[in-house]
Amino acid sequence: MDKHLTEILPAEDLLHMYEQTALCREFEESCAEQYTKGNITGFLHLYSGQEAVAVGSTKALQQDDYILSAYREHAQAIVRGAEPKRVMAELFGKATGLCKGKGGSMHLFNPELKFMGGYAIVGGQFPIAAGLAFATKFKHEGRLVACFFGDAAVNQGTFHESLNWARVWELPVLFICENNFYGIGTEVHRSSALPDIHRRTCGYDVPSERVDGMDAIAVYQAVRHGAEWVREQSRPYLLEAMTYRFRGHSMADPGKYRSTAELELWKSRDPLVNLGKRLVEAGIADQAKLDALRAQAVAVVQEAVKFAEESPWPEDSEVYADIFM
Amino acid sequence: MDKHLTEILPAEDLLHMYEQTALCREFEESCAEQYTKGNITGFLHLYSGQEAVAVGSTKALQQDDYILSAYREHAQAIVRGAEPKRVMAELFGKATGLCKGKGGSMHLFNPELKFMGGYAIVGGQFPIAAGLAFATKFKHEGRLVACFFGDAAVNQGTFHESLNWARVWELPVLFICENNFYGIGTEVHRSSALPDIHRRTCGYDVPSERVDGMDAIAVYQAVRHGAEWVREQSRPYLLEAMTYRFRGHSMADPGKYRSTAELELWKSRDPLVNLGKRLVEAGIADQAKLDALRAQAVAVVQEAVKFAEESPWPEDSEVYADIFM
Amino acid sequence: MAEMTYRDAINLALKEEMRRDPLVVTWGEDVALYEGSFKVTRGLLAEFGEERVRDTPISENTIIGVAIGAAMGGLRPIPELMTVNFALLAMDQIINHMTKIRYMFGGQVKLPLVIRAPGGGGSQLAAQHSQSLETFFMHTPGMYVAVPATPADAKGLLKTAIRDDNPVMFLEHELLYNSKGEVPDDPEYLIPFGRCDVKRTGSDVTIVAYSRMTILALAAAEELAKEKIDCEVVDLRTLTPLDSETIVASMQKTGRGVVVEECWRTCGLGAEIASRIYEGCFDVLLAPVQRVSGLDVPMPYSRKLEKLCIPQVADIVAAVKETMSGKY
Amino acid sequence: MAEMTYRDAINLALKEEMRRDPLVVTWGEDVALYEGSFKVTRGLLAEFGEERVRDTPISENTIIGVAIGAAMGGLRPIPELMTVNFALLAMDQIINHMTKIRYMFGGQVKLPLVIRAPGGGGSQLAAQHSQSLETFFMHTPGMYVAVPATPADAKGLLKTAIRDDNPVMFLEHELLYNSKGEVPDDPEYLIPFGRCDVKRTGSDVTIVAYSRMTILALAAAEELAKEKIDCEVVDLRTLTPLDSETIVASMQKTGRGVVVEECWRTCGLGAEIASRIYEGCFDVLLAPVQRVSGLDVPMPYSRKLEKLCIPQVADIVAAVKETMSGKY
Ligand SMILES: Cc1ncc(C[n+]2csc(CCOP(=O)(O)OP(=O)(O)O)c2C)c(N)n1
Ligand SMILES: Cc1ncc(C[n+]2csc(CCOP(=O)(O)OP(=O)(O)O)c2C)c(N)n1
Ligand SMILES: [Mg+2]
Ligand SMILES: [Mg+2]
Repeated sequence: MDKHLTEILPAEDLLHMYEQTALCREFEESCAEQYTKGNITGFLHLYSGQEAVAVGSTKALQQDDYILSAYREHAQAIVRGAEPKRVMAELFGKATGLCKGKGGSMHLFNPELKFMGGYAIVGGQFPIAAGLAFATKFKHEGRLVACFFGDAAVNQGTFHESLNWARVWELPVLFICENNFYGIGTEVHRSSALPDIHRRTCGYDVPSERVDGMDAIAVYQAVRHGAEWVREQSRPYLLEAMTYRFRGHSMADPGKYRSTAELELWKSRDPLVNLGKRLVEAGIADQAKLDALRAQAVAVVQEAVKFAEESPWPEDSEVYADIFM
Repeated sequence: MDKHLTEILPAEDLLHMYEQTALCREFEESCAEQYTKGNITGFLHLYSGQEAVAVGSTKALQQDDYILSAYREHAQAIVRGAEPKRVMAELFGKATGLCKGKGGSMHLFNPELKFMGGYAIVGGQFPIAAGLAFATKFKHEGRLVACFFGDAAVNQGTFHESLNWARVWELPVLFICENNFYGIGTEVHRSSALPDIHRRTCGYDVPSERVDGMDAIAVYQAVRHGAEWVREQSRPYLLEAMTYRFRGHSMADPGKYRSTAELELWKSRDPLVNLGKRLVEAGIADQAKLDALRAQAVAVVQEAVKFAEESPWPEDSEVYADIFM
Repeated sequence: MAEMTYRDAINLALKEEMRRDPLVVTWGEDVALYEGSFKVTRGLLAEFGEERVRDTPISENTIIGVAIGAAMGGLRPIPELMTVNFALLAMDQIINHMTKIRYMFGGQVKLPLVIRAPGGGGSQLAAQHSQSLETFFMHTPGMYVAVPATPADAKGLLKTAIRDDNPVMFLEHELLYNSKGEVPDDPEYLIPFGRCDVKRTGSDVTIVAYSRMTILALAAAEELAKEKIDCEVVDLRTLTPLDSETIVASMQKTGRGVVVEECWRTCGLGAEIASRIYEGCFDVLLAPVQRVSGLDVPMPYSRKLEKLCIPQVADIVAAVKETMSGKY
Repeated sequence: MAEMTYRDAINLALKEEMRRDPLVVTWGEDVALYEGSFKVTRGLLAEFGEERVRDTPISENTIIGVAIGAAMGGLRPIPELMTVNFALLAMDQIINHMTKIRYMFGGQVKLPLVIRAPGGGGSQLAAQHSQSLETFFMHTPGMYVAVPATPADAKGLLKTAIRDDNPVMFLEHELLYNSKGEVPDDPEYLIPFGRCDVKRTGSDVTIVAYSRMTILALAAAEELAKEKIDCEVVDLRTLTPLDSETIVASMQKTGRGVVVEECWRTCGLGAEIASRIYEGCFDVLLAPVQRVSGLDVPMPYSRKLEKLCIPQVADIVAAVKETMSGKY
């Protein structure tokens, strides 16, 4: 099957996906380091392990489709095109940050790229996504809204209200659940009556599908399919991507509620390693090429850290700016 | 089939159901009159047309099962055993009212009867019902909680949160939806992605069923079945009773959004008339008996109004009583 | 100028702004086909169609959240909460999202949306339907709060709200909908936010009020005039921004103040107004500021008890006399 | 007496009360297996089992609503909100239901439940995770509000809260969890609600504070003592009931007052305290009451900006000096 990879996507796109996966991985691991050094503070939720979801999804969307996510969203923003250095500066709380240092890790925002925010209230992004979908439909822009969220977020009332609303108003929302099996330390079956998240849409006449969230190409295909459906029908659709975070919930969480065996099993499916392997097998890249892409990612991230370090703090006057305008 | 009525319930119970239906009808129609006279103020939501749901359900429950409802709950309280005169006094805002005049039409409460309240926030009663179910399960009391609600309430987040929660915690809640096709002036298909309310539980692994809510005996049977299941499994179950309100949403609503034809169709299924007819057909009562029961209901309601009229207003000092105790 | 009700003035403002700007849209429970449970949106569906005037499910948090998203997407939504009591189901979207989005995203997005919400007590709707929640909104930075007392103010403030690029909480009083007054015909009649309106000038005592309380304050002032007590009535019109200057200037003149608030007394906005007066007029104050407030209890249903919980004209008269009593 | 952290004092109070009364139960997001995101519920699951110590879905409104129902059904639940910010998702159950049920049902049911919620700013958690919402709760009648500043108070107040038959909002400060102090071993150590604690006596200025602000006030008083300014620090301990008497008595003595609040300034509880002081001490006041408050903005992430938004010791020192400046 892998020899047909280029029937799915051109080689350059596949290489770009690898590049993005590497960049996300390096970025997150660097964040962990900067957090330990005290340069990044507050809550820091890293994405390592889940990269295939952001990378595969974003590749399948149009550049002007809206994207919203929760607080584990560095990768979503970067893959969409946010400059790593401005993301890093944001995490440092610097004036050059994506949100001038006011948002931090959980509140990235880049409207030029239609990246409409990281939200730190679990479930908070659902109705906002529906609203964006209404606006874009109202204006006949042909866009859809991709709304990312975690498995545990589906137990918030907003999930249901928004799903119902999007169906009743016929809104182009592609709900993408990143099911990493845990909400902090609570395994999905301990908080959800039906742990199969994609089956929770049956009460709303919203179609849904499950996909391997460790495989960027599978995600790409599923999102393409879902996005097409959403665009054609102007109706919501839900995708559940089965994935895993390699780290704890946030930097404050040692993650003891997961067994080493479980962690190792998932690490054996590392989306970075596996995508690389498939590219090599399909003859699209050799190891040297992969190493070069990886080195390039390291360089970008190092530069981002340097930029963040050297950037100025916000002026005190900024504290009263941006509230009413 | 009707000749087998007494195989379902003894004749005295069937007559009692007729008596209760008549009492509810007379009570509500009298409320309308008292509202017009200015003796009842505030919001007044009448139950005429829906009586079969309260009457059939309550008969099927055990006397110590908990009951909660929304704001259209006079009948639920009375059928459970609340004294009509104290309910009427509550609506008059008198000191002898069920809640000392503090609650009014939307907030009846009678804990001795396990009638745990009328709630005026659409969807507010769902989590409270789950909480009562947890308490009674925790104490091994063998009770269940019957939670009544309207068709439009299912679009509140609380419905989904509570349904999910009740399933995850395995709580004995019998959700009873009174689907009267409208939330104020909005027909159910205009606000619900899936207008079949009972099908909304599929995402929670909660079984459900639909029943004719104009037929007290059908409701009785369905609730018996549901209640047995809930008690045995200690898990939630949902019943959707298809019914109709003969009046507007509240006394302030002329109800113009419904056609005369629709109204007439449903009036031809009047639960009071039809239960009477079936009792006569089954040889359980003759018309004279029905008339006598009806006259008795009229007398009870007249007495209730008199009691309410003659009752004293609350003392001014009551305004600061009952807040902290 | 035409005489019309507060309800019709709001309706007119909505229509004028919807005619002016095709991006203005409105939705809420029963606002379209049913024309609003208080009939404020009468005629909107007929004139603007079902794309722009929309009924919603009973999902208050989502009603607001969808408006936030739509505003981010370039529309100018006016979500209606059927009553302000249901704002408590939407506090997450209102406070955690609406008031923070502009700021936490570094000022990169406009958020032009107006939440309309009727509220207040006095119709025996009991504890869950009679709340005056204005202090919650005034306490929270990141939204404007308008509280019109008259039909003209309702029109002028709502039009300003709709044209503003920041979120606005527009609080209507249920008991004012049938009140009448002269309303300018001018479709450009805009009342700037953050300017009190001195609705009656006087020299003895300053009464600060808002929304329906302003009407009661004016009635109290009339009564007091008969006893030769000359009251100035300052109507706040917007709680955020708050025009402290006008209040302080009036107090500098009179030296005595009464604040009237319908909300609960403890931590009510009356305490804020009083504090600003103390801070701004410490040396000229002749008596402590009197607060006339809603009682600190859930609203009882019985009309006899309810009346005790809501400020009445007589309470304002008594408070003014207290400030004049010279006990200090 | 044993020295322990604020976290451990709360943990101890929970354990003691759960041992004493089998009807005491607790639940919340990750409180059981994970032992709480701030580790306050450590050891509870192991000792009391999964019937009494329960993890929940992320459904805040329902977390509170289930507690209300359970309390009506005879239990004594202690729901935890992972942080107080999420109370905004539960305002419907908290305000529309919890605070009204006893009253609107005519006093026919007890409602013994304690909501525990960590909050406050200072850890660069940004706008949605750094709120100080105490004023919302203090403004709403029908619930008690406890705001302990020390480990001993945390233990004593929590035990009182759990034994009370009324709903209590128990606000813990995230930055205090690791603070240490002596805590009485006595399992009957109960601190009555509605009594301020004068944590430092002084004659020049009264500083009124609560929760973490009390700790800052004490630090400020130390600094000021070096400059021979003798501050009295009154710790509120509970916001509802509010012990105005102790505050007024202190102010009668000093004539000068500073109120320190972490919440937003406008309509913050500082305005209420100040108003009560003005009302109770009008004739003895030597200067306007100073309010040291959180800034009226959503909390910015950047630590440089965040620091400006939260009262600091230096701000309190400056405010005290301002009241002493004799400009009045
Ligand atoms: C309303 C709300 N409740 C609780 C939290 C605390 N919290 C942050 S993340 C989280 C778990 C969410 O899990 P999931 O949705 O599966 O996303 P993941 O972290 O796995 O990506 C919780 C409980 C929050 N931020 N917002
Ligand atoms: C949270 C909330 N939103 C809105 C309302 C206003 N309201 C009262 S009843 C109602 C319709 C409810 O319809 P349904 O649940 O079908 O019950 P029915 O009235 O038909 O019995 C609405 C919107 C309310 N009371 N509470
Ligand atoms: Mg997860
Ligand atoms: Mg209905």
